Amino acid sequence: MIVQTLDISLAALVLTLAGWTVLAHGTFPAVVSYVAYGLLLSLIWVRLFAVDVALTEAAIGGGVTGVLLIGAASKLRNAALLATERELTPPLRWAIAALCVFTTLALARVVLSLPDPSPTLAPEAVQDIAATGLGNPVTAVLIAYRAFDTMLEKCVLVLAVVGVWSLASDQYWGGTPSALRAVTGYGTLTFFAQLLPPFGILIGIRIFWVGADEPGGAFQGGAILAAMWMIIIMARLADAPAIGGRWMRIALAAGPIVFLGVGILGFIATWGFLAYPAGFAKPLIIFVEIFMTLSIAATLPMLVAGPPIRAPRP
Amino acid sequence: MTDFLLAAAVFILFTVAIGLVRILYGPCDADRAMAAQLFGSGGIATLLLVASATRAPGVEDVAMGLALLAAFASVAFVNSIATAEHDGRSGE
Amino acid sequence: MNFALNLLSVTAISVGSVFFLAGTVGLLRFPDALSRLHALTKADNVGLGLVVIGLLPLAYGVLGGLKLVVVWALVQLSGATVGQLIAQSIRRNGPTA
Amino acid sequence: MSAATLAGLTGAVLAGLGLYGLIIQPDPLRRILAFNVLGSGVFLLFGIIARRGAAAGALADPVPQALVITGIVVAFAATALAVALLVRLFGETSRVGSLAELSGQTRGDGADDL
Repeated sequence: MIVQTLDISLAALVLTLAGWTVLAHGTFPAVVSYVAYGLLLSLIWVRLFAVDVALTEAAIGGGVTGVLLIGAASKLRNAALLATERELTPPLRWAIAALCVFTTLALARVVLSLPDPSPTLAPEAVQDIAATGLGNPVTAVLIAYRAFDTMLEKCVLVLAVVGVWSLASDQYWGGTPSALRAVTGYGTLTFFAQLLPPFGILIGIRIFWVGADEPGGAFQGGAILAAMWMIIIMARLADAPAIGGRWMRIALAAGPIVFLGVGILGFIATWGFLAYPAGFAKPLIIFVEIFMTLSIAATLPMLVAGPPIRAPRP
Repeated sequence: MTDFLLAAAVFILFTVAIGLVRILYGPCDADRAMAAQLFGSGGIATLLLVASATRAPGVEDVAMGLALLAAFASVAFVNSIATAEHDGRSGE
Repeated sequence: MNFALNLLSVTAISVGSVFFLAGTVGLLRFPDALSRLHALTKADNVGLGLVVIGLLPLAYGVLGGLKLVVVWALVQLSGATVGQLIAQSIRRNGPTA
Repeated sequence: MSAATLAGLTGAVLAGLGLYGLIIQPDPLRRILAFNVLGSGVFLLFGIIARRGAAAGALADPVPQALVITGIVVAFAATALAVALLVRLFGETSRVGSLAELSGQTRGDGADDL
């Protein structure tokens, strides 16, 4: 009974915040609504017993997304200039609203008519999990059964970074991106950024490490490590790295490259691309995940920082 | 006990959610950031209560992640004001 | 013993909820940004602290309890930092920044 | 109504709401936000399919959950790229004057009053 009240409250709040995000006047209120909306989504994911997803949503939504969007809202403070399109006329607005209501109703119809019992891959996923040496079926799906997806997703992240960097002006190529920091620093923030990262790095590594058997994994751990790096940069304790740096680029590419290398190794050893040789599955998976975590920790801050805006030091 | 924990979760969630009207009505951006901050603490409390009531495994780690990143949006906000001010001055 | 622990949980969580209520009321009712900041940073951390104290007897083992305390400590640190930062930024840039 | 069905209906409304914002918002950053709302609605639909597929001792089907995790990360990457494009576009247009002047249209309301 009370559980239902909780679920209904969560649903009502998440819809309210989504409504504000879409319809509020002003960009900053919309962005703050969206940040709060992300927090509520993690609560809903917990209620759906998707703790791995809740952790991803918390780590990405709570850390990097908020910084990215608030930074963007501030940079685009006068960006109403960009909106050259005329406001839509009311009849058109109503037509669009009707279309969206229709979409919602169609989806709701699908939700209400889902087959019962639901088709599921859970037995298959759990059945062979012993062969991978993992205890967390979500990690097993990500890194073993659907490893190809995960590897391509790593490539997508690297491509996104390439895309962001390619927006740089020619004279800044190889230089450092914006650091999202105050012109004059705040002493409190410096203290905070000295105190938080040791704990954050510990928690990030823990979440990565327990991901083999409990909720957690490379994405979640990597996103937390990324956030720690960002707070250090934002508090002026370290400069944003130059995009031309060799170690920077190695860190970005390490995840997909190691993943691909292990995949090819699997092809040689067992005639199956991305297959792990029997008995070596767990060590290989951990090996791949270490580099994935590293790559994610390097990629996400570079995505938030945007293209370089200062020329490289000679 | 379970019912009590869930009731407390609903109460706290709703209480802090009411504070969110500051996001819409400000009046200044600092108020909006504060509302989000309060909502963050309340959301973490709700999460801990729900986790304890439903015995969903591994949720403490989610709360730990949220707590670790609780300050990020506000830090980005404070930094963005100062950078915007600077850009404004240098641009004039 | 069990009854006493349950009583502790119920009391601490109830009082904690009241602190969240107080924080929200302060955020909505106080006249200017700095006093609203005061309501926020005082109330929500005490509130969360009491909720954590109330949940400690129900935690899974020592590690579970330790995690709860870590959550509280982290939110305490974040709350204190954010309070200082927003206050300083209001002093530097004015409340309408 | 179970938690899963309720979350599914929430996802359906979020998808519709996000679509609406994506079409009617003139401000590009708001469109990016709306697109993310739309995306999270779709993720929730995956989430309820996962939850309904609880079987064999698992509390949920791990396959859709893993897809959602991948999706969240990719959505973030896409958002970051879109924001970078937008900031660059704004930088270009504000250097040569406003885009409104460029395209010969006028739009008097200026900046959002934040």
